[in-house]
Amino acid sequence: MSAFLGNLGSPPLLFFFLGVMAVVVRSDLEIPGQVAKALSLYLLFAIGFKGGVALAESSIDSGMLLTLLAAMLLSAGIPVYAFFLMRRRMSTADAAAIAATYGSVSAVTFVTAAGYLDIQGVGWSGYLVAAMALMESPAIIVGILLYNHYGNRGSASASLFSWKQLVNESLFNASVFLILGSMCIGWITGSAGMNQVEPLVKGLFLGLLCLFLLDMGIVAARRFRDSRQAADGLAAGQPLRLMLAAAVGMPLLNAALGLGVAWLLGLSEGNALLFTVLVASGSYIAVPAAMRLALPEANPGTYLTMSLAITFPFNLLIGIPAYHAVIRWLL
Amino acid sequence: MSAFLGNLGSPPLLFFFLGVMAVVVRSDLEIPGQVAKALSLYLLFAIGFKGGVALAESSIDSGMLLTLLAAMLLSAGIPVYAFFLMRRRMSTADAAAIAATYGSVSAVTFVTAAGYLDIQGVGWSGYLVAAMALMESPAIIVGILLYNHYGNRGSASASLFSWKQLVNESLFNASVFLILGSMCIGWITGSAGMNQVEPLVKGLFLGLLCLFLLDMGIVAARRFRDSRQAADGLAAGQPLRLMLAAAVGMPLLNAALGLGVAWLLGLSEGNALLFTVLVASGSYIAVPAAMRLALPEANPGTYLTMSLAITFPFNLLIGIPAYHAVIRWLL
Amino acid sequence: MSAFLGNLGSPPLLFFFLGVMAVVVRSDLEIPGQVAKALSLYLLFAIGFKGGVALAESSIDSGMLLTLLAAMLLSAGIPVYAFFLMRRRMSTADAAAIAATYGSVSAVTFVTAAGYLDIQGVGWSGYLVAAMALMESPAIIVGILLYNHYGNRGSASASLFSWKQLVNESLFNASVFLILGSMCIGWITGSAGMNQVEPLVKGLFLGLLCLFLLDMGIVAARRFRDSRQAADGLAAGQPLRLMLAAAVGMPLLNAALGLGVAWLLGLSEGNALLFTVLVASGSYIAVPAAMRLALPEANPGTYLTMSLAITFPFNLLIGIPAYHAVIRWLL
Amino acid sequence: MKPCKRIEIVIEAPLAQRLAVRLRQLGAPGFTLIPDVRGAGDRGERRADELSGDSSNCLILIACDDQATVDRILEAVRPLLSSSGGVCLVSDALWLRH
Amino acid sequence: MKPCKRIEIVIEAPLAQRLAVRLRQLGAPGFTLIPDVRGAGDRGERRADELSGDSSNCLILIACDDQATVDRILEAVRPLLSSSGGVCLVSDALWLRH
Amino acid sequence: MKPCKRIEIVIEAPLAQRLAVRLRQLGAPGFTLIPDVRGAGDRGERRADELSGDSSNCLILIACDDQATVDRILEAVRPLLSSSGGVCLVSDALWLRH
Ligand SMILES: Nc1ncnc2c1ncn2[C@@H]1O[C@H](COP(=O)(O)O)[C@@H](O)[C@H]1O
Ligand SMILES: Nc1ncnc2c1ncn2[C@@H]1O[C@H](COP(=O)(O)O)[C@@H](O)[C@H]1O
Ligand SMILES: Nc1ncnc2c1ncn2[C@@H]1O[C@H](COP(=O)(O)O)[C@@H](O)[C@H]1O
Ligand code: NA
Ligand code: NA
Ligand code: NA
Repeated sequence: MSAFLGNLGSPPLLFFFLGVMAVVVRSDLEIPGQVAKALSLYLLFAIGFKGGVALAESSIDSGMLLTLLAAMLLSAGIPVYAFFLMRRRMSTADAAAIAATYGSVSAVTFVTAAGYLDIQGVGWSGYLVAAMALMESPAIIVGILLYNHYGNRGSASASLFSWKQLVNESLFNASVFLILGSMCIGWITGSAGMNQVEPLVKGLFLGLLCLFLLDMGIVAARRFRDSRQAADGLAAGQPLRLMLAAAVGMPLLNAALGLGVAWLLGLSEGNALLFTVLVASGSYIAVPAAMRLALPEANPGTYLTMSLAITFPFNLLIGIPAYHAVIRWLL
Repeated sequence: MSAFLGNLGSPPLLFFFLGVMAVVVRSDLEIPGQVAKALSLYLLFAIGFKGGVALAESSIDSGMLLTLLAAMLLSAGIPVYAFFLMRRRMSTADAAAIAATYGSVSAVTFVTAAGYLDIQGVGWSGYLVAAMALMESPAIIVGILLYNHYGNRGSASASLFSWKQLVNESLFNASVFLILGSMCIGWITGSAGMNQVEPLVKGLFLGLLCLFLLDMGIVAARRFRDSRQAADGLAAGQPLRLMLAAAVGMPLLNAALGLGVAWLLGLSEGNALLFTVLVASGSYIAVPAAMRLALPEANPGTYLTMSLAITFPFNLLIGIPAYHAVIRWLL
Repeated sequence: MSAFLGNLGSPPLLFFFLGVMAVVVRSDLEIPGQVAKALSLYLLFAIGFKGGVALAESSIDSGMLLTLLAAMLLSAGIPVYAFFLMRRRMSTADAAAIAATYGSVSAVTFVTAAGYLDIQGVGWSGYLVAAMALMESPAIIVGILLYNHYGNRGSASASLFSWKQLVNESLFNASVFLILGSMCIGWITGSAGMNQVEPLVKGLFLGLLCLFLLDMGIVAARRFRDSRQAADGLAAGQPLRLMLAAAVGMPLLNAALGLGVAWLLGLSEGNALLFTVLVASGSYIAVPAAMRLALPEANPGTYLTMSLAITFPFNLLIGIPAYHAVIRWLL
Repeated sequence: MKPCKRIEIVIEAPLAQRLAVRLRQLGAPGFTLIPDVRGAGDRGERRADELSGDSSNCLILIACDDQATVDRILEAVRPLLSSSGGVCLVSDALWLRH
Repeated sequence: MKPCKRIEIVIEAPLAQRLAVRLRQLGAPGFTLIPDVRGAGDRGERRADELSGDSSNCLILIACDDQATVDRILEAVRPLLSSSGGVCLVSDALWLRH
Repeated sequence: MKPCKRIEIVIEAPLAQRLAVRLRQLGAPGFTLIPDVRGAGDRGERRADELSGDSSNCLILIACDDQATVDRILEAVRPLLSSSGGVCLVSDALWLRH
């Protein structure tokens, strides 16, 4: 219980709430778009660099490689079960998009969990950063394959869509590329490199995370509000109750899966939490961008609202401390 | 005298001059808009958080509550006398807009005064931050009420204007909301929270204030130049001499008022200065935005030029150290 | 050799490579435009302020003034020889634009060299910052004079071009103005001023330089790619081989010149390197902007590609450590 | 391709935000808004500068194939232009139906 | 001054990027793209918000004096509008030849 | 509603800044300028990138009801297009008088 309250009472989470409140009271508070984008790049850069430096100080072993393999397999496997589960209540396109969403990951949830561990004083290993990068893409490809097999092909935007481009984009999308690149540089330069960039990479980390989560609160709450307002227009997605159930159910199911695998792999407390958070989180940037081109029939009002407006806050506020509590109890 | 020179010789003020110079020599130097906006949000966040943490370390007493009450009353009262003073030389709409402008406050002047106190090593209390937030809105409402009573109603944009929206917007406008929100979070998390965000909130404060004031110098000088160029077009406001007199007279009158009240309230040196600066400053963001919708007949070439291009630099360069000198002499 | 590897292995350079890689693998990684602009302003502000504070701690002597004079003369003289060299293979307009480009300087190359010296622990004097500012403009004026004398006048945009404006713009362009202004403020406020802004000006310097060079890597690589793609369109510049030869030859010739003058002036190790880097670098912001207005016949596909996509990376990766090695050997 | 009117409105940002809301009430089938547009006219120069309280313009584009709706929109825009300045142009276009 | 068609397309940013590439293949002599454009229509509101996966619109302007090319462009745009929404307007203009 | 010409000019940012100043001298009643516009044409791609010295385009819109002024503006724009590229379109519109 105190872990929950401690988490909720930390500045980053409180700023997330503040962002939500801004939307509720209809304040015009807003972080300018380019600055928000820059904050997200900063977080990827910082977490990647930190991870790389941590990696340089440890040695590469088979447990590490197994973890990375498991991460990729989960990212490719989750969409399969999620697709069949969702298709019972939704269109094939929506089901495929949701499947891809929950197979992939949310970098911000990962970064927040890392910040949570830092505040709690629990250590974690650098290679988890690599796991995050490896989990972004497989789900996208599996999701589209599923749709192409079970849905009606020949979608309209197909004229602008090519597999080659899609694969390239999911492998090298900005966040994957920046985090892996920063990790490599952190790994190459090690603690000498860290000394040079420490005030930026470590000093400002939690403060800038606060400002970033302030914006995420605004963005998530705004999408939640929009999805409710659109309840009767063309823009409407699925009924809210169904979306709520799915968007809380998926992270819980996946967290259970992640916890199990983490336990089998024998991960340490911090690593197990980050691993679980990755598996439990859902993408709201890379996957929607790919879905718009490859599956324009799928409604962002459903899959994006679920991952951004429900699953993301759920993981932030409840998921992270809850998974942590379970891990502590399991260990 | 040395206080003046010390103030003028501090990096933030010198960067303000540099911005003015950039306009004078027609340099193309400019801080990109979104970054300037982000800098202003940062300053509100930092000052709010610092204020909140300071509040957590003191106890709420009746003196504090009295000060907040006095602040709100001044913000609502100043527009009344200012309106009748101005109406003798200006249109009712312009008089009402100026009244609202000087009843409300300039957050940047407040932040600069706080930075000035930090540099001088004089302490101040967190609740002044709350006073600032409470003073933004009452003046707007009083100004519009005055106009509706004494002016001809049925203004043209009225179709887009609603009282309900106006009240909501002045209560929850971005700067009020962010500063109060950050203050609450600082207050809740106290010094433990401060430890997490200190390098951002404290370490970078004066440096980023320099960059922000550089931009304010540009913005203020540009408006001063534009107002002179427009001297014969439709865009022209009142004659420059009248504007100068009013834009220096108002802060002096209000500063006297503020000093008196601060003295009656028995505020400490730092608090008295911040209180006086709040009363003496004039709004150039929230009020003009509201006036454009509610009083489109009022000319921004008058009220905005006065508060931004004359009163703001006046307070920055002369007002702050002058009020400080008087306070020292009074105490 | 180890100096080369040490340089290539430093975080700023590795982030430059990462930016290049992002373009090679067609990642969509990109620093938002306004933030990139703000980073470049930050670097000028920081290096200017540091230079000014350093200046405050030394005394102005004749060696300093001689160096500044030599810098201006080189900036005005290099375009003359470069013009006649280039005109043998290119149009008069292109030759004049290239001449101006290499007479002027690249602020980022200078800043990176200063960062390189900081990492290596080699000192340098503040007045070099002034040298940089003084070298931006003379080359522009000489380049246009050469074109007006040897080329056919009456260019089309001439209607929008005026000498008076050009001179004003090259003297007070944003980067010259900001760096000189920050230098003056650093000089006035000295170490007391530095204490106030140190976490921003010094603490974040290398970290933000990394992020900035990441963006420069993207920008330079993109231009290189574009210039190759345009090989047969109207947008094409000169043949790539010619451009490569000229864009590596010019910095080498100029570096030799710079080294010679630095040696004659008896500059210290750090100062000699910065002086050489200034002379060897080519402008890709101020000069192209001026050329577009004054010499629209010159093709940016030639002069801009040379300075941005070839000379800039060349100096960064090879030039700086190479010039340093020569200086060490000479001293 | 269906004939329609192409309405183009340049007004100050704070008004544009509210006009956008009003447009839906007036029955506009949709609109497109280009923010942070500079300009100059009778009331002097306007540039984007959030810090200064100066406000930039927005350009709003509305395709509308119903003349009654066009008229309603123009009636709503007219008083805004009188009090706060700006420009409203109407031209003919063909709307690609899909 | 040469008569030409002025094609104006408002579509979601990710599609616009790719449409721009396709336009050249279709023979468009050039195009101009205004990014970060807001709007509303049948599919609700669209605003620029890179963090949220929500995407803003782009406005693409094409001047084209060859009717066959115009038709090719319109045929390429039509299915995009059906699947992802947006607007395409065509009007007449005179192109200043230089 | 008064008939007028709608002039639309796409040129490189550094030229646009100066053209805007010139427009007033030529008697244009006003103008609207959309900054940071991307595009492609005969001279390759243009994108906003202040760091690289590459410059983006601006789109300038002018409503003008005086034919002599229109001609003066077009004469001033023509040489810019020849030397630095870009596009200028003229079309008819109705100007809502207020
Ligand atoms: N003739 C015009 N053509 C295009 N835009 C105009 C024109 N006149 C005014 N504008 C735009 O409308 C805004 C307000 O104009 P005004 O009310 O005349 O100052 C200006 O800032 C321009 O953006
Ligand atoms: N009638 C219209 N006039 C101008 N723009 C429109 C119109 N309808 C839709 N749009 C634009 O096209 C986008 C997608 O429209 P829709 O597919 O109808 O949701 C909107 O976000 C607007 O930017
Ligand atoms: N046919 C066209 N339609 C719309 N915009 C164009 C067209 N051709 C050129 N442009 C714009 O004008 C700029 C310069 O064109 P150009 O001089 O042909 O390279 C391009 O970057 C585009 O923004
Ligand atoms: Na997941
Ligand atoms: Na006040
Ligand atoms: Na040079």
